[in-house]
Amino acid sequence: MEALTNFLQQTGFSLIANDYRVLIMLVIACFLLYLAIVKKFEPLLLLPIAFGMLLTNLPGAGMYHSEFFAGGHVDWSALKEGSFGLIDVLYLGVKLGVYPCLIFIGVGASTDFGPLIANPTTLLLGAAAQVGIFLTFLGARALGFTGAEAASIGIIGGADGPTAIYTTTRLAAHLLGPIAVAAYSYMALVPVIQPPIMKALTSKKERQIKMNQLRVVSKTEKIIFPIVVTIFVTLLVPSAGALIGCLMLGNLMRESGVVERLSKTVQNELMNIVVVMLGISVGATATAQSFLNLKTIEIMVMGVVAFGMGTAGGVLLAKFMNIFRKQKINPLIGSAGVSAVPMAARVSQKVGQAEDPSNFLLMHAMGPNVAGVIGSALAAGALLALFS
Amino acid sequence: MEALTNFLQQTGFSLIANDYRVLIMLVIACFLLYLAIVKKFEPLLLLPIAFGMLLTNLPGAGMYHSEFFAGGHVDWSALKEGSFGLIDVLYLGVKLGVYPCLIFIGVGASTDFGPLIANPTTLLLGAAAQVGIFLTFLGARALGFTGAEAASIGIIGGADGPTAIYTTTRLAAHLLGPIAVAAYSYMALVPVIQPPIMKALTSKKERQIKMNQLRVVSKTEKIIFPIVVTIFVTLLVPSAGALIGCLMLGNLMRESGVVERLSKTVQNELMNIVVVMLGISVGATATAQSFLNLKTIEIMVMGVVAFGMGTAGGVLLAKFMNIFRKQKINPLIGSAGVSAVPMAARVSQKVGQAEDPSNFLLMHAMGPNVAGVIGSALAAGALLALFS
Amino acid sequence: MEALTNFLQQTGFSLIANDYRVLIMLVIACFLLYLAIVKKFEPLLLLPIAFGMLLTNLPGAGMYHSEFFAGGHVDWSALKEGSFGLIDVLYLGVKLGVYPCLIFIGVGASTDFGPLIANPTTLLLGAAAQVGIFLTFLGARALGFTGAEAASIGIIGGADGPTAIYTTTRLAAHLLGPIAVAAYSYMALVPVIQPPIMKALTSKKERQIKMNQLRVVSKTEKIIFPIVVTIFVTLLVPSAGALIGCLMLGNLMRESGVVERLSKTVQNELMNIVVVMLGISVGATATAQSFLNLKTIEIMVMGVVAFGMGTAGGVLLAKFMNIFRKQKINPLIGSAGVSAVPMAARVSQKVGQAEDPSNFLLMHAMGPNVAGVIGSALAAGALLALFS
Amino acid sequence: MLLLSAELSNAFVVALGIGVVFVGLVCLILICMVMGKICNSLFNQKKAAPAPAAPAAPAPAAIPNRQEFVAAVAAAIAEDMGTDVSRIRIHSIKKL
Amino acid sequence: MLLLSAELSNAFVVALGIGVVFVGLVCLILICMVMGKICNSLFNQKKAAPAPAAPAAPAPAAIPNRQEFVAAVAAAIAEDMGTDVSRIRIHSIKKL
Amino acid sequence: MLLLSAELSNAFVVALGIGVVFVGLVCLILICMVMGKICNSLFNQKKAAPAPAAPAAPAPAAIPNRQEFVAAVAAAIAEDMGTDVSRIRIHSIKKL
Ligand code: NA
Ligand code: NA
Ligand code: NA
Repeated sequence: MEALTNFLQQTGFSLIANDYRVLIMLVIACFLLYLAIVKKFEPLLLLPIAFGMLLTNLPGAGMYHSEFFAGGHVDWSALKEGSFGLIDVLYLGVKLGVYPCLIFIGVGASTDFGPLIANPTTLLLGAAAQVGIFLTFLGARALGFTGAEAASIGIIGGADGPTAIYTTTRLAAHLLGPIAVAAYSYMALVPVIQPPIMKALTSKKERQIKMNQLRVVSKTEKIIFPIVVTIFVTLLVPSAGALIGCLMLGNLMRESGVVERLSKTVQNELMNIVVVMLGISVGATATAQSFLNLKTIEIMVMGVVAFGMGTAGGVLLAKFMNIFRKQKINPLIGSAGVSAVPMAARVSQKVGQAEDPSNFLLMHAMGPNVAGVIGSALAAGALLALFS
Repeated sequence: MEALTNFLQQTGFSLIANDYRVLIMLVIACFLLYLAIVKKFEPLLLLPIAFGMLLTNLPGAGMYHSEFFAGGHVDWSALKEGSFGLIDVLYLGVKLGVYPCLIFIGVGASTDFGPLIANPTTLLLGAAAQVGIFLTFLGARALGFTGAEAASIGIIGGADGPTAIYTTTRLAAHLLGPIAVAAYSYMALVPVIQPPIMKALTSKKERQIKMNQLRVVSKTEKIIFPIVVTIFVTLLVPSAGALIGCLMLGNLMRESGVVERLSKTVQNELMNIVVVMLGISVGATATAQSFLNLKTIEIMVMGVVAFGMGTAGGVLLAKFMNIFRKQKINPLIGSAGVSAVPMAARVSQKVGQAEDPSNFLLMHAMGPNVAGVIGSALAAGALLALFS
Repeated sequence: MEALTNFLQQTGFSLIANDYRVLIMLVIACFLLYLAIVKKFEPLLLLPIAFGMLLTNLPGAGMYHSEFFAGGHVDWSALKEGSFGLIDVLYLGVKLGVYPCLIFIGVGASTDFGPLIANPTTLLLGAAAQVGIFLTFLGARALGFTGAEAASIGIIGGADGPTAIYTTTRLAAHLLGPIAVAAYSYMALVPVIQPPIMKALTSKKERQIKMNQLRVVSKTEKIIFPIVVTIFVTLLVPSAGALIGCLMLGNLMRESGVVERLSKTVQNELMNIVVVMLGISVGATATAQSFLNLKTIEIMVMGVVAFGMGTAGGVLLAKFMNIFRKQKINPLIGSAGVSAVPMAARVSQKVGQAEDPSNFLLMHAMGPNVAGVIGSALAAGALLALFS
Repeated sequence: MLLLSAELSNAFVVALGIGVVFVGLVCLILICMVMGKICNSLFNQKKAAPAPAAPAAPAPAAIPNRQEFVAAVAAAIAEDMGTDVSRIRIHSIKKL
Repeated sequence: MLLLSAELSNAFVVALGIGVVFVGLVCLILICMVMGKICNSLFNQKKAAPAPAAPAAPAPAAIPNRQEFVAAVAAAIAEDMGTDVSRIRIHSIKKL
Repeated sequence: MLLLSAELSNAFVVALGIGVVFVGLVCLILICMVMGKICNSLFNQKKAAPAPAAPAAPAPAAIPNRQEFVAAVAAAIAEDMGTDVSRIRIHSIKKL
């Protein structure tokens, strides 16, 4: 009879009594699944993240133990004693920074830097859109977060999932859950968040500016670009090296044209496998204890502020640049500088076409859009150098 | 000259003299290769398992060291000293329980729970077919196996390879070789083992029962099902959480329709990669010392008994249910409850059609068939909770 | 202000001042990228290798730490302290010998041993072409390399990348960078290195020898071959077991015809993923300190000598065999025995057709070509047994 | 988590194990039935609403000869049953 | 590598961060421009040489209606914008 | 397993190494020949038996112009030899 009692005490139903908060987390996980499946919010990542959150909050399953990774280190002795769960093992790839880098190889292999090379001044827009990161950093500091935490929260404004996860893992791993959820949710909400800001900051006439056709970029330039960027950026900010290096390795695979089978695999199978493992384990960090507190709400609020300020930064710099340029830039492409590739560029296109259906901004917006990825990595590198 | 002697003493030919039993193991490995290739016994797993058995029994190659994993723990210090072999590394994925779970993601992504949702009472048949697990447990106990060993042997009757491997790794890793071989061999032998039992327990009239067309299951139900099952089963039996969670994550990827690229990769490339690694390393545990003893023969016998009793359990419960039902169930679909997806369901179909060629039981048998997977995972979870 | 100074001192630009030699390494890495992309020198591996070399020589990025792997062991405590970089993690797969073996599974799955089985005497040519390995070993010893180093340098003459990397990792990991670069560069240069040697050692009449059509090899023979070779070779040279076992497992997947999905995945996605990880991490071992010294130049010279002597060995044995044979062998197929599949066999074909456009040697050259892979693995096994 | 290691009786293990499996699956039956009821009632409400031609409405009537179709497919599958022992699974049958 | 841990002022972090991003990307602008100049001049030299029909020479004139073509493609892509939120990326448009 | 570390002579290493390679491959030659003999005799026995139209019997006569066909394929492959340095392997040629 005692054995039966013991067994019943092991069930999750009886464990819920110890910490009813997991029920709230289950509801949140189901809500995120709803967003991923029905609202199609970045489902490729949000679905595994939400499922990981579900699994980690089913008490007793013991698939993830945050205590093994506390204090920024991995408690290998726990692995030794055999008390690890499935997600503990998968999480090692996050903790060691491997998954975000592998994803970036795939992202690089599917990115065309041609529009950026053709019109390099759009790189400035990709820079301006990163101000959201630093303004949010200030806000988070004001709310009482530590420097490392504030840096991780700010990076949500980079609108780049792998960069946010890579940075947060190294600086403030205990916030990984809410930051990843914020990053991917807001990336999905770009078409909702950006247009009002874009319209508020631009005149109808500005939104109707037509831009010149981009020049054709030679294959040689496309091949040299990733190599040069890797060398220069890594020398400038060594801590951004892993992210930028992987992004540019993927891009070199793409543009070189000699390793098509590698390029195809890193974009597809490798990326899919890593996305599943990354998603589950990032989601699993969102335990009731780490997620259900005021900080999470603050992070969600700061995150949307970061996105908004990044959008404004890009648009405003474009307007400022127009003061000095003869060839005017349509400021709507500035908002694409936040990254969120290619969603933000599509938003630029859509808002522009709402004013003038004959205006095609997509290709022009792709320049700041991919510049934003490089810009976020630079910002992440700077913050990592300062706080890790 | 001494050096040459030393070299010759290192060759496998001279090492065989120390333990001639490896020759028997090589013959067994070749026989399993024959079953896999010529008889097409679950070749996807049996071929790598047999090859791993071959490699591990070539003396001197040192690809797998069972002593590094003795006592249920991983001897990480051996890895440190650089004396590890290839399969030692691959085996970590088994030891840490990662491979069976990853395979279950793929299995979930290729499983349609529609027939089960349409006719949920067939879940009972999936439950009844698990009695084989527990009766075999009793038998193994009677033969002198420990509780944990007996539980691992019983789980062969679950007719589900990843579940058997996951459970055995945690409860009785020293029996992994024979149990995996038994599980996959008997799954391949389902068309031989089941029909005589099915015919013996049913009358001709029962075998001719035609069942109503299944109702159409909406996409919403198919999406909610994996989420609800994950939550409920993991709360009821937390130790089944990893298996059920992965199975249902895969199924959610499939049914949600929003992450088709993930669903495709977990069913194909990820599964294939894991199957190769799992197969080799599970096979490698079948060293002469662990395989060539009476226990192995006992396990092989208990395994087939487990399959048979599971088959009988499913059929008999179907007959029992018919006493109370107006809409009669064809008891032939009960045998499909052992799992062995989709083989067992096809056997139901074939035996049914032998009596009445116009009777199509396949879709009806798919219900208990996939229910059997859930049932085995529940049984495995209960045994893990009791014995680990 | 002090903080700014600190930050600037962290940049790679200021770190270059500490060790300007990294600049030379960057130039070398870019040159290898040029060879891979423009000259198409084995780009599948040389591109990742060169990029890894680029990344490892960008000071401050800290993606790879050779000190963690010094003395033949893995410094797991460094991993514990969280100071590891991305490539440190990827490099574990090289250090543990996993990547070369996984690649060999894929190579086996894409190799047809039919021509070899049809004309088994060509195995002798594959043996003769390995003399380059041992003569180069002697030369390296004369230059002052240790036995283990000389063995690793000799294995370049095996003309087989994974074998060279596997052997060097175990015997002389500090030479991995130059040896891998030499191996893959010379494999790409086979059409340049071999023809002059082949022409110098053969008469016009010998080059015009036409060979009989190969007999048809039954499926049964093709299935038995990998099993028998695994058993025999691993018993003879247990330390070659991992390489030969994986090669033959892949080949068995191919020829058995029952696991087509595994065969496809190991040839494609698994191989591509491993190639990227292997390439980056092998390239990363080429740090300025380990690469920029006289040894590297010596290795490059010894490497081409090894290729040349292997070529000569194969051709000369073919000529020698012709003394005793009625059915003459075209000695041009002897050079294919160095491995470098299928490049070397194509060279045989091309040189033969230059003399007589109606002479088709390709299929005949495939025999010694694939025999060379087995031969190199045997030689590597012997050297590993003697020096590890 | 070993419960009462030494004295765990075999009968207890069997009873608990079979109990867990049956309780679990019976609860799943109830869950499926409730889920089906709810989904159907929502579905029917929608059908009553003016969205009769929704693409998400594969009403039974839409595939009148489904039974025959399934039978034909099943026969075709059963045909090759003896030869194909690999773990290929049967997916749901979708109208094209 | 924590610089001056306690006293790292927020203003410094922001200034340094924005500074690094802008300096980095401005330098990339210069690099792109220089690279473009060099590649173009090499390209034009080649064009002056007698290789006018090289396949690697997609001169602007070769695709006269490129703007319209891009516009059409872009419109098509924009069309489905509301529905497809997955991370599919836009590749360069290549003439077939 | 280092044998006699210090004194392992170079000549011994070379002799042993070449010896192992040749012994190993010569044994494989014998194995292949024996295997071929056995398979052929089994095959011919079967052929004598009344299964002349078995699908597993690709008799040489079935592809009379195989030499020419292989030659043509080989020529085609050799043609592109200069350009394609990637590790694509040649598979066996199968009749379609
Ligand atoms: Na960004
Ligand atoms: Na089962
Ligand atoms: Na070779």
